[in-house]
Amino acid sequence: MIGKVLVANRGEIALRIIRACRELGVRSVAVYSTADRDSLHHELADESVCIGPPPAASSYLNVPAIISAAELTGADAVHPGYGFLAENARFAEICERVGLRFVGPASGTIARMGDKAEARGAAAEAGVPVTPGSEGSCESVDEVKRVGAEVGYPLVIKASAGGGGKGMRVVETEAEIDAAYLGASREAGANFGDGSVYVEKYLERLRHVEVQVLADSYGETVTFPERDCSVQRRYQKLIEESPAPDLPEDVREGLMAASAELVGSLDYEGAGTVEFVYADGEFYFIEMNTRLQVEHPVTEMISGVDIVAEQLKVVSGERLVVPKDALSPDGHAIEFRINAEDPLRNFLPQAGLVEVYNPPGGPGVRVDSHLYAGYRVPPYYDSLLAKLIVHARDREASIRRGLRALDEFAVSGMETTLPLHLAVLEDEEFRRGGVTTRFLADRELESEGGLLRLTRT
Amino acid sequence: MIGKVLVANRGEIALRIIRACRELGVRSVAVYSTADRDSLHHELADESVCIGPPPAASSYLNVPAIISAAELTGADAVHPGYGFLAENARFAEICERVGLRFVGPASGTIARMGDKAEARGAAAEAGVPVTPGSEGSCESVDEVKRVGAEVGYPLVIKASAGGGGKGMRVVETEAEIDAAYLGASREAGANFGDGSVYVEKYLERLRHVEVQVLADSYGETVTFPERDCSVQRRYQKLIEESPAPDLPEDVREGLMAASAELVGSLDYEGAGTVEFVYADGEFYFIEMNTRLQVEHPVTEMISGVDIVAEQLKVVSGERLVVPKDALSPDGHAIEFRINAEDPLRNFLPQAGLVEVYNPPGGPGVRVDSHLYAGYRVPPYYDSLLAKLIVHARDREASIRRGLRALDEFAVSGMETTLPLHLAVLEDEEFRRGGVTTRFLADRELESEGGLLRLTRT
Amino acid sequence: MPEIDENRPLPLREVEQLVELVRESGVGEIRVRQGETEISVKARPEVPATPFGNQVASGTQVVPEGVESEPSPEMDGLHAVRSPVVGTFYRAPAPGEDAYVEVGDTVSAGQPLCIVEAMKLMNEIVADVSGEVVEVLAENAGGVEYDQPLFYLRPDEQ
Amino acid sequence: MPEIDENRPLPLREVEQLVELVRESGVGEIRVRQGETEISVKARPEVPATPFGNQVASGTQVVPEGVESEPSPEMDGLHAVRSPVVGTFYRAPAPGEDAYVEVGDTVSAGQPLCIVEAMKLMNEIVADVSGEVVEVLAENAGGVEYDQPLFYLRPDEQ
Repeated sequence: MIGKVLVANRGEIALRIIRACRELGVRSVAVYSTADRDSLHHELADESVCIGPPPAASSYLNVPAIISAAELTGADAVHPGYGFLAENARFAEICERVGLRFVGPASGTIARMGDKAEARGAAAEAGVPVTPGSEGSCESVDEVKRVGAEVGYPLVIKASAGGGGKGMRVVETEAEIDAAYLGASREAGANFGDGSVYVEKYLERLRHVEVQVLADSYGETVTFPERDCSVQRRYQKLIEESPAPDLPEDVREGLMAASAELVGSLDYEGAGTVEFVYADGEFYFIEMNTRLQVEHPVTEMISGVDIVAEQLKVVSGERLVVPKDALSPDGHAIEFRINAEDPLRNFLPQAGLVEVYNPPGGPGVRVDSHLYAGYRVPPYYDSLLAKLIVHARDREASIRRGLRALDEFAVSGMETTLPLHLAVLEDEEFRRGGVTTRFLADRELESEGGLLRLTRT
Repeated sequence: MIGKVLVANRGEIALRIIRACRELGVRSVAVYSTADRDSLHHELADESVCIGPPPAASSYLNVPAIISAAELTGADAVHPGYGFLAENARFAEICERVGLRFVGPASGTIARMGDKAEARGAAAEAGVPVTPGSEGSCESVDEVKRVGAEVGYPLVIKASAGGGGKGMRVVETEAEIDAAYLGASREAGANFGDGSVYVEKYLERLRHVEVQVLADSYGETVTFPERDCSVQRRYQKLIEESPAPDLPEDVREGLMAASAELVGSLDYEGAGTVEFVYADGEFYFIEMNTRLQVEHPVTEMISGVDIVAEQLKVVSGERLVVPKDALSPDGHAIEFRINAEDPLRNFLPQAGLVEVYNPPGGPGVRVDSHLYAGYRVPPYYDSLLAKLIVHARDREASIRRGLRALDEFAVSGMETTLPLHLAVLEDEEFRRGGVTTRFLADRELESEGGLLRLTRT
Repeated sequence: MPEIDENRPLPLREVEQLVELVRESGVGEIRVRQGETEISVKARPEVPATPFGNQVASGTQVVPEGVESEPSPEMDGLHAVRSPVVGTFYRAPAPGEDAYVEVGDTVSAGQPLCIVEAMKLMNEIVADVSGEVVEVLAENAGGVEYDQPLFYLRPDEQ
Repeated sequence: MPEIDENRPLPLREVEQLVELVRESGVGEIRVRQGETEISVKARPEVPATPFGNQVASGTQVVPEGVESEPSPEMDGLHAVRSPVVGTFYRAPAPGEDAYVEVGDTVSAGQPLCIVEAMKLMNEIVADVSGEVVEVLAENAGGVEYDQPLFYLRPDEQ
């Protein structure tokens, strides 16, 4: 087993990793910006190093500072969490070069799957269905038009280096292509320093489903039951659950098999997630995240597997030992992302003093959070305050447990997405299960007697 | 399903029951004393009624006030939790008489098993091994001497109506019997209003193991894998785990079968626990608790069954539906009772303002507690502040998770048993597993650099 | 000891300024002493009184029959007669009979004011002071909890 | 007892300055007494500043090489030169050479004080004010974190 891990992240995920280290007897090193001096990850790690001023570019994205901190503290490995440097192939490469084990796949794999157009190619090669569209990136407007003629409209133009909806344009007819291509390419260039784009058929009513995978350095790969992350707002996931409600058994098996195929073709190591869209009985690969995801606890709850502990074991060169029964879902789990955002003011990010913090307890409730009463949420980083994960015998019971736990969850000092989640759980279509990614976009939020309520528009 | 449940208790167990009600869509009514105006059970229940001044005799044991509160709020059922009125046969009988469903077995069953001497008889009748000793209670010193001659010394004289070590005397030789009989009988009379006593062979090196049972009104009984509650201080359990470490498989099966036999012979309904001592490969019945126990979450964690929800279903006349795989342990769970007691000052009870309260989170951690920052622990009731339950793949992993979670558990404003639990988890004998009930008595607590440590005396 | 002008007004302006300073600055406490004048201003300890639940409307705290649990405290010299038991409040000894007392009545200590029935037992509640009945706080035939104010009396001047 | 000018206003300016000092410095309390004047300012009892963990000894907060993370604040007019990067602190340009500066030296703004090495890059840290080197706060060849004070300088009078 490795002896000391530097956790190159902050917030709840840094805490998650530190907890896993503690339970494995591995020492942990926190890094923190001056804005995070009072943060729990700094408090709970065995050691900690201040790496820079508040802006992420100077601290949590500051590669030299993080590498120096690892060297100074004698860390053997670096766990990047999610976000920040987690999918930065260059950072992984530097770690490799200086002899630090990077908790994740090889830098080459990160780079390859980080290029969305190339990842599509890898999936297609592995026999995994991809959305009809271009092979690799489109170098010109004409290429886009050729794909349009072939697969039909609407189309979506996406940034190869992209994510989060940036550098993305939907085109309904061929006439719109010129402007959209230019716009997408420019936006991609501005956001990712790489203007190349690719094209896919645009599926309108789709669900986002994904498969958690774990692979060790001996070629063993396990794929877990799928997660459904269709409740999103502007491409940001808000609620994730597993298993996906109302999914035909053959689709579930197809997803797991396709993911195993793809991962097997990559010489992959560590944790990763293969993301798909699912519509009209068909699923298509969209991308692969070569890192731990925010929603990994959902899978932990229904499998009993500690994914972060497994990551640390894999990077230590141990073999994966996942019991067979972990691979069929035990009950149902739902995760709610509690963000510091005001749902009634267009999800305006909130910062400031957390006055009251009392997370829910009792059976089937897990909370991953870096909050405490008296903590100041700094305005510099993302708005995730806490993840509430509930687990029960079936989806119906999980929803009722979710309502109970969300209702108990006491946070004051700022607006949060807690009331939004309560509103989603009261929505009939959500309760039936199997909503599409348009679920929230198709609804309006109304305030009613202090509570929120969703109404179809 | 019943529509409204009055929760005749306070603290974490009241909260536990209210949570179960919420998840089942059952309305809950809290009752509270004037000392509990700021309590969470009062806050989180759907309705609440103040039933009396702080002393338990005038509030939580005040039968007329509780029955009136149930009538005023239109409750269909009363859940007594544990302690207070939970094993008060008269209270159960009054509930029956006024048409309130009592969440528990019939009053006659409570009365029968409440008499420890009679319970021994019931067990023996059902073919369950009981500790060698008197049949029923001993009416005279001579009867005790006769038993002594038969089963050998040491003997223990116990109060028939007893519990918690009151009215209990250990005698090493016949010469000590006269004084011990008188003392035990007097103490029993003073504490329970009933001076009758019975006699058992005194087993010195024993483990406390117990079996959780659930029975419905259709004659269906399920028995769960055993719990080990040997870490005790003065007959008060401090740590409970399931399954019991290092217990031969045939003993486990014997315990479950014996419990099923006994419960089957009683026409039992609801949740209960059959308690045994285990020594030298043999187990003996000691008593049955006809109620929910503090440590029920340990069983919930390894079985996935929500025992309180099942209680409410049973009292509603529903059939038990417990999946077969719930009856073999899934992993290992340990519960730690965090009490407001100062381990370094002879466990002096603490009361007052909770300044900081931040329970641990992350995977495999459950907290059942009524605390919040700013809560005042009143001096009138028992000292249980919180239960921390950890669950992991095996005992070793649970212990490491327990260390991690106990370390994270932040409570300030009073001394608690948190550091004691950390010390127990660091003890080699505990880590090996299978300690006897003398574990704590055989050790001294020492303070070392702010931490506690146990040393064998 | 120097002579002190006991009639000097309290330095309320300065207190106000310090209060402002405590609030704005976020510090916990300021004490200033100058000669015989000493002012101390403490921030309110942050701890929340009862911060919980009720994000969902169902979690409302209901006293039976919607009677208010904590009415405004005794002030203006009024005296509250509180219920010593949980039960049903009756203003009259039996159905159809007159109420024991009406607002405006003068009652003497020991005089019955109402009945609170609990488990078929009729508990007569008596005035514990002499005075005038100013307000009846509970509803006839409604539920009352322990310690709930039932009447406001204005005690006789002694 | 001396005579006291009871009409002297409270020293609100000084209070404000102390409040500022408490807030900026992060200390818990400042008390000043001078003759009949006494001022005390306490920080708000942080709903715990850092209330966590460390029930187990392993949870100690260690800055690399045991260098103090938060030394006492600049006071007595001292100026701290802080590390702009995470790295290894060297007092001399190269092994075996003399330290850039010693305690007691006078340095001028822009003059090199030390090197902090990070990823094989030698970052020369220069004095940002002119003055006297009062204390060297980091250990030679030890690790320093971002913002860690390396030297105290006493700036020249302007």
